[in-house]
Amino acid sequence: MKKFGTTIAGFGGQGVLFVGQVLAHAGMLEGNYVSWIPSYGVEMRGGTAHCFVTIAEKEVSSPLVEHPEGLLIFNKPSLEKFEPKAIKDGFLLLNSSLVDQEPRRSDLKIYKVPANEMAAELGDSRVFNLIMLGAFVKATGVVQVENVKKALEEIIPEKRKKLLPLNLSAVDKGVEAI
Amino acid sequence: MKKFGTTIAGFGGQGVLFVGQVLAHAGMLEGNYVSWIPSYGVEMRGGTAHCFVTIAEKEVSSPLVEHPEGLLIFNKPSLEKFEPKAIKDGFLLLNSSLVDQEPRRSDLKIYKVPANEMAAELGDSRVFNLIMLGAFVKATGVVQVENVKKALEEIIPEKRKKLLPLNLSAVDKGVEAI
Amino acid sequence: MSRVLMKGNDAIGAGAIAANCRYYYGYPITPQNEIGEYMSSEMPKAGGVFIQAESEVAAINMVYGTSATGARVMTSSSGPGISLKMEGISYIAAAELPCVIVNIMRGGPGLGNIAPSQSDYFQATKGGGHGDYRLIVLAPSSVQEIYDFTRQAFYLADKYRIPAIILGDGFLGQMMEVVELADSAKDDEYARIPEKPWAITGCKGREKNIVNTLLIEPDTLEKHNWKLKDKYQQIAENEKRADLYRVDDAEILVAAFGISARISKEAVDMARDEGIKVGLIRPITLWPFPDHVFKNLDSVKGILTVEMNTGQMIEDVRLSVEGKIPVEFYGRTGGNLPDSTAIFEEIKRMGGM
Amino acid sequence: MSRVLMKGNDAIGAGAIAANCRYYYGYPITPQNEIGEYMSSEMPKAGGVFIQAESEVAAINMVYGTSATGARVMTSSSGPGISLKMEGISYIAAAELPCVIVNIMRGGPGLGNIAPSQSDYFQATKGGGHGDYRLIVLAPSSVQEIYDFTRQAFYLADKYRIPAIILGDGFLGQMMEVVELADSAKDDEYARIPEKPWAITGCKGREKNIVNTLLIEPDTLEKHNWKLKDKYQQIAENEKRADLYRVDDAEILVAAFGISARISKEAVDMARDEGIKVGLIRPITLWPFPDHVFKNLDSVKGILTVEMNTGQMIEDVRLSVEGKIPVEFYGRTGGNLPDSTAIFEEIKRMGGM
Amino acid sequence: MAFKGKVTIDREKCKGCGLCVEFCPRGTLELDKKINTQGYNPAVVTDQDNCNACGFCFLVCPDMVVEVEKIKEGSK
Amino acid sequence: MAFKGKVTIDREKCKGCGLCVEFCPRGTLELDKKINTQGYNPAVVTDQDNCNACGFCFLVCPDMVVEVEKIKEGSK
Amino acid sequence: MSTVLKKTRSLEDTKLHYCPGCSHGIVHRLVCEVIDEMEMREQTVGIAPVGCSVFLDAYFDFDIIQAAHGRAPAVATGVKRALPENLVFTYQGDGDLASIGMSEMVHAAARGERITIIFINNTNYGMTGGQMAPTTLEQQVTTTTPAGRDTRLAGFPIQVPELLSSLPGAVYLSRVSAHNPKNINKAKKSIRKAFQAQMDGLGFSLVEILSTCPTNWRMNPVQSIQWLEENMMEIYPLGELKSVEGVS
Amino acid sequence: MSTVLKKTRSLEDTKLHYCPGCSHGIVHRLVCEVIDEMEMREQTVGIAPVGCSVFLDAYFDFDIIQAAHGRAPAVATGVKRALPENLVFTYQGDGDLASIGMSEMVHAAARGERITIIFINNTNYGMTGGQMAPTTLEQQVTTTTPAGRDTRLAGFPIQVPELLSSLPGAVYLSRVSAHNPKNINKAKKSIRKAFQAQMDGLGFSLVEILSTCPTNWRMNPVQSIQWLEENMMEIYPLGELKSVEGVS
Ligand SMILES: Cc1ncc(C[n+]2csc(CCOP(=O)(O)OP(=O)(O)O)c2C)c(N)n1
Ligand SMILES: Cc1ncc(C[n+]2csc(CCOP(=O)(O)OP(=O)(O)O)c2C)c(N)n1
Ligand code: SF4
Ligand code: SF4
Ligand code: SF4
Ligand code: SF4
Ligand code: SF4
Ligand code: SF4
Ligand SMILES: [Mg+2]
Ligand SMILES: [Mg+2]
Repeated sequence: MKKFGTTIAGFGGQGVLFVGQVLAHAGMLEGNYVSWIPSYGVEMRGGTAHCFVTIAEKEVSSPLVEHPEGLLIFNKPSLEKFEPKAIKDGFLLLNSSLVDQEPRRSDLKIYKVPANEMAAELGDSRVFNLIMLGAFVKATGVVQVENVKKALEEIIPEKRKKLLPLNLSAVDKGVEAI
Repeated sequence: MKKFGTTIAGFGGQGVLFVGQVLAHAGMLEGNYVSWIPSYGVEMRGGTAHCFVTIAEKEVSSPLVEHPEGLLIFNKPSLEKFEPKAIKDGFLLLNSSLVDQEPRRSDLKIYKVPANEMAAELGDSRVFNLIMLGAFVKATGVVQVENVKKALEEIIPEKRKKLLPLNLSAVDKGVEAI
Repeated sequence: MSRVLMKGNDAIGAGAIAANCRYYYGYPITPQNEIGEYMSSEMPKAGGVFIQAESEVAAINMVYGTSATGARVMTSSSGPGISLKMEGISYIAAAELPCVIVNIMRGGPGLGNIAPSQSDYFQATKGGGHGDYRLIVLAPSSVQEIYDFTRQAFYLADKYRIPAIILGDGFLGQMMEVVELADSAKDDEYARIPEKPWAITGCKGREKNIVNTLLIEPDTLEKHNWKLKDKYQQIAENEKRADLYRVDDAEILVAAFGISARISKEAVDMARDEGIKVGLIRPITLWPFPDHVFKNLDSVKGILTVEMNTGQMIEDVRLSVEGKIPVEFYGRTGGNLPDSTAIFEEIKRMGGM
Repeated sequence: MSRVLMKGNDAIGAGAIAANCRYYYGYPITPQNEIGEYMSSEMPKAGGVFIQAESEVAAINMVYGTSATGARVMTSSSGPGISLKMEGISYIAAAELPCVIVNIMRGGPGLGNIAPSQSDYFQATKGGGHGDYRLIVLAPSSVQEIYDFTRQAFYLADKYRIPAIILGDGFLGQMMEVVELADSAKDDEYARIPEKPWAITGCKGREKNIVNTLLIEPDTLEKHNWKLKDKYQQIAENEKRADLYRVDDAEILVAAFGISARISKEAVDMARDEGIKVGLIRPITLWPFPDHVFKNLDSVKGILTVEMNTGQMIEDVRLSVEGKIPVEFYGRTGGNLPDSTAIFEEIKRMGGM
Repeated sequence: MAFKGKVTIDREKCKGCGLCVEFCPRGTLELDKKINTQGYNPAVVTDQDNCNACGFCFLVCPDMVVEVEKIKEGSK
Repeated sequence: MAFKGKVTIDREKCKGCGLCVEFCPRGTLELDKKINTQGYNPAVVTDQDNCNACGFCFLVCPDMVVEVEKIKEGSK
Repeated sequence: MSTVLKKTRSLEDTKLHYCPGCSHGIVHRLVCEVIDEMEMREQTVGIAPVGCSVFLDAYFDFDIIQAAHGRAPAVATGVKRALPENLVFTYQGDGDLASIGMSEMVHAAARGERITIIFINNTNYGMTGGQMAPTTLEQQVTTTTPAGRDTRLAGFPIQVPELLSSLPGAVYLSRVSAHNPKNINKAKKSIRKAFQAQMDGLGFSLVEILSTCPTNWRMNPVQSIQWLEENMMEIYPLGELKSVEGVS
Repeated sequence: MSTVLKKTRSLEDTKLHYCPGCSHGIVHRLVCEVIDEMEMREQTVGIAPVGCSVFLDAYFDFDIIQAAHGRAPAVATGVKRALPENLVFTYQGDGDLASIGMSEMVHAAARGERITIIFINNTNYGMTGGQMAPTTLEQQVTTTTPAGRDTRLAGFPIQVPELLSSLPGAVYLSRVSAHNPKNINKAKKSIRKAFQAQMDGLGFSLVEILSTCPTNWRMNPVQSIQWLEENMMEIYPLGELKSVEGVS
């Protein structure tokens, strides 16, 4: 893998930016160049949010991911917005709990994960985003699952450390779903 | 006369700027290029004031008069400051009522007018400055005396027009003193 | 036409009123206080509005408001006050609102002093505020030009919907010279205010109008930026102005603007008297810079730029000649004026004499 | 050394604290809000002071006050806020006070938008404020450089008693990358604060100190102006920096700074892959501009300047090559980034391919 | 004299803030379980007949997506 | 217990504003007819013995050119 | 017969960009209703601030000027002097008005400028992500007072109408709230009074409206309402702080 | 034994540039006397404004920073935060403080910044030639109100301590006058209190001093004193408008 660009998109409040950060952190742990950039500013307000993560062997030129290798889609509007941008034969992982629509492109490698329901099974609906991440990493192989977990350990602040086990099992649950 | 630069200097409040304006106005009436520029700003505060007037056949380059053809000196500090700057053989007119000191230069054409005393004779000590101007114009011939008077008529605002006769006789008195 | 002896600062006021400017907002600062003082007494007589604003920031934003209504409006200041207006000027340029801004330059940086200077050239011509924008910058060199250029500035500002700057200096503001006033100004081309269908007047009988500089979508803002750039290009094509003096056979050129150009002219005459083939280029529009007059100067061996700063316009001169002619610099700063004799000496040196 | 994933804006804060900056005054504005937020939580921990000033004008004047006491101090903002600081910056430059000012550029002019831009190049390099002054302008192109240059900026500011600007853009501020932190920063050369005998601390045991920018006598101010000019000359001699990439045999050069340079680098690689001899010059100090790297480029047939504005640094490139090499321009504005493919196409066109 | 109300809520524009639900004195409104295309759980009228046309829902709605038709009922 | 005063005025630095003259309760000061080198008519002490060392001239002098020496006289 | 409560004429029929439960929308409606009731739509000029309400031009169907951050009162002055017969108002947040725009506000009031300021106090900088505002309460956590506002370092909340009350040019100064039906109705009356004072040529008027910012308060809209009532009202008491003779 | 009333230590022995009869000189002396009596000369930092008193550094023998017009309170804030043990004061005219510097003043007070403002109210812009100031009286003629200040167009005089009084951060606000011996003595006491409040860490303090500007008032110094008494005192009543517990 020379360079892998991921677009992660969903509603504000779904943890899109956080998931991207975990992914980028995992990339860093593997000694790669990484960049992460959010959609920032007014558009965050209430509406949708997305971020771009690039993991590469060389320094990343633009942090913008115009033609993502991988799409991690949390809701319907994001599917509409970003599906056309993926590279040919790219990866598309959908949260099928919120996206009832079928992707239009036939070239993409498509994965569907009913993340909200799965999170409910874990007893905390908020971790659906890490389930998505686990599945995405498994499907694409962009980073090692182990490093995603390590990233979580490093990122989650001390005072919220007790949530770590739950987060780790969410990642595992995602991995298993693929 | 191709170009005649005059420096007029005295204490703030002595009407130095006004006298310069009358002189410049007279120059304009004779169809010449004229420029007038005051010392401006903080230095005015209480201390001394001076202005430069240039009357010339061509457009004046710098309004600054670095080497005046004529000096019109209202007080002692101004004599000290400006005497050295006059051109060789230039004109120097002194208010001898306030300047008890002798000029140092021997090349200058020097005129002394006890303007304050003469003004007192006219019954208004404030017009000593126009006495000085009358004498200066007579001595140098830089403009016609008639045009100085015409300038005064044009400059003095309507509501102070009743002072005009006094001003005109001050000019005459100065002319006579030469 | 009537000929009067007038201070530069007063001539700005007179020129503005002659151009049917009826709104003036300013904050005192030496050496341009007479502008506000003139306006405080003359605007009411002309049925206009004078406000001594609480600050330069407030003044420029009042200008923004009035200009948005379609009326002609002016503000004036010097160095520190002009710096404070930078955000506002950027907004006015972005919103394509016409107005006239006067900078009677004084010594800087910082509080500096109140003596004349030309050290705000970059600020005026390259854009002291943020973002890509340009202002029309006119540099008068006499009180007559102050009066005339002020009137023209309103005309150009309206024509292109752009702020125009009168870039003078403390001496031009403070000195008196003879001015021919345009008595019939009310009807001339400079006094005529064009239709402004975009103006904010209350939406009676029409769709609402909006004055706005927030273009949140990059594509929209980019389009606006290129549109502005096109407009600037058009102004550059139409409005460059320079005054040429004895340049025809010149081997040496002096480039100077404003009061420096007057003094340089004297030096040129001194040198010509000694047989040196020297001429003067006096840019009148500092933006758009009259680069065309610096082209095809085959006989010219050197250019001396004379400025009251440590070297600013010289960059535009160098950009204009594109390395074809060596460009040298003679500058005075801090309120000191260039000295015609010193310029003459420089010319002699460059002429190899 | 520790490697962390960090936002550009946070890296500025971290760099400042590592350089022993203990005073930060700022006013929120996107896309640099994280700087103030970082400082509000980290400064107290470091025993420093964070004030959310009431405005950018107040912030820069607080900087003036603290810098006068000899302490290291920083402010940050973007476009409109930087414009508001212009008067204060001119004062700080005039008083020769060291400080660091960060501009995370956004789209302009006016309110523009919050997307990344490079359109405040002129403002930063030519002096957006009044009077003759210069600022050291550093243009990072990665989060690592943001961190490093911030530390260096404090060092340079103190060394020359001059304000230094970090000129970034919204993307550099918002993006996360891996940064190697200088853990031992406290003792390194950037962290060491030199003696400042001129500092205002109360005159205990010494003559009074004065910080003042009013030099009322033209001769005094002129002397000060030339003294500043000399200092700027000295900085130009010592501190010019540029990054050269594949220029050795290049026939075409791309000139770009900051984030544009990263993207240009990709285009250069694309072109090299096709056998085009192209290289990249990335000015790191925008002032002093590294004109020296544009000299003696005998094999170079053309330079393409790539900027996120409508053409600003290109003037400095043109001034550097003095007409010897044609200089072309490719720009994107309004928050849009240059596209590496488009740059590649331009390179191909210039290479006659 | 009492009124009856007919309340219409623009489901797609509603942001599910819940203020109308909170202030409805008659418990006529609630937030839907299903999200709209914006991702919000919009307010829905559960018991139209119960509405007294007080207009509180209209007054407090920050998004102006509520309309209340006030229908004179005649005194009961 | 009364005081006598010795008042010194720096003639050359005095600006002749007249405030000391105005506020002197004993009429001890007046403005000179002759101007100083600055062009002002400076204040002069006309009747030193009459001064009671009240210090008003010192207090009101904006140019700090007045010094007052306060000399204890013993009770008369 | 039936009446319908619905969008008034001056409001554009478009989706608002505000967060769920944000008070801005409510105040937008009140302003437009008053303007329409006064039949002033075609003579009105609104000045938009920089802040979450920067997009006023998209929501109001009358002439709008978007001003630089904090400068709306100066822009309004420039407009009013040129259009003395028009209704000119600014709509400003607490950051825009009371922080960066302090000077323009105080001086517009001191001049007795015949303009009206609609002032949204939501105790923080909504648009830029929830930083401290001059109106942030003591101990309130914001993104730039992460440990709560420490008045010793970050100062005390500013009460705007109280601040302006000594200025003779300010003829009508009130504080209302947009957090429940009763207060919303009162707020509307107050806005009407302020506009009327302007059109009667009496002087400067300002209405402060206590508002919620659920997003940056990190509460849901209903909790926000409660927080406003329990915390803001004590520091920002409602009422007409100043209403000179002639205001009606 | 004899005592001598003469220049205090902190005053430089140099000629002042002020016009004859100008109050600035008197206030300079008072400030320095208080500093010397408090034995604070070596810990004092004065901030000079832009205005006739811009040259403070020439007259005061302690550390001085000359600030941009109106920004002295912000500069003082930057100094005080870095040097919390020092006595930090600004010396500002009515144009500097109440016009262009309004925002910095109000916010320094709102923050309870531990600084002191010595405020010279002479109802006009002395340095620039007598333009209207925010404190210019109704109908007063200045170079920018040639027909007298018309409050309808140019606004009303601003009473600074009154304006600031609602701010909890402001702990001592007074108005004194420098026009006769009795008031000069009172002024000195007030300056001392203000400095003491600062050093006691109580908060922000300000002393307004009614002053004359004979030159721009176009009166002689003695007439100026009368004019101040007859015209200014009514609009600017003397006294301690605010003095919180602990101020002594
Ligand atoms: C000169 C300038 N400084 C800062 C900003 C950034 N900015 C935009 S909105 C805002 C604060 C908005 O807060 P407020 O006025 O309270 O409005 P709200 O969003 O809370 O309604 C700031 C600081 C700007 N646009 N311009
Ligand atoms: C930004 C800026 N604006 C304007 C000025 C010009 N200026 C200098 S002093 C002054 C007013 C001084 O008046 P005041 O503060 O009342 O002091 P005074 O001279 O009356 O003591 C002004 C407007 C300036 N130096 N800087
Ligand atoms: S009108 Fe009143 S009763 Fe009817 S739904 Fe709305 S709030 Fe409830
Ligand atoms: S108040 Fe409006 S936006 Fe909120 S839930 Fe009710 S209808 Fe929806
Ligand atoms: S000390 Fe008192 S009595 Fe003596 S001269 Fe001075 S004012 Fe007069
Ligand atoms: S008060 Fe001072 S300056 Fe004025 S006349 Fe008396 S001694 Fe002279
Ligand atoms: S951030 Fe706050 S003020 Fe802004 S729209 Fe959201 S809730 Fe409203
Ligand atoms: S102009 Fe006025 S304030 Fe300034 S020194 Fe003269 S009298 Fe004093
Ligand atoms: Mg707010
Ligand atoms: Mg004053």
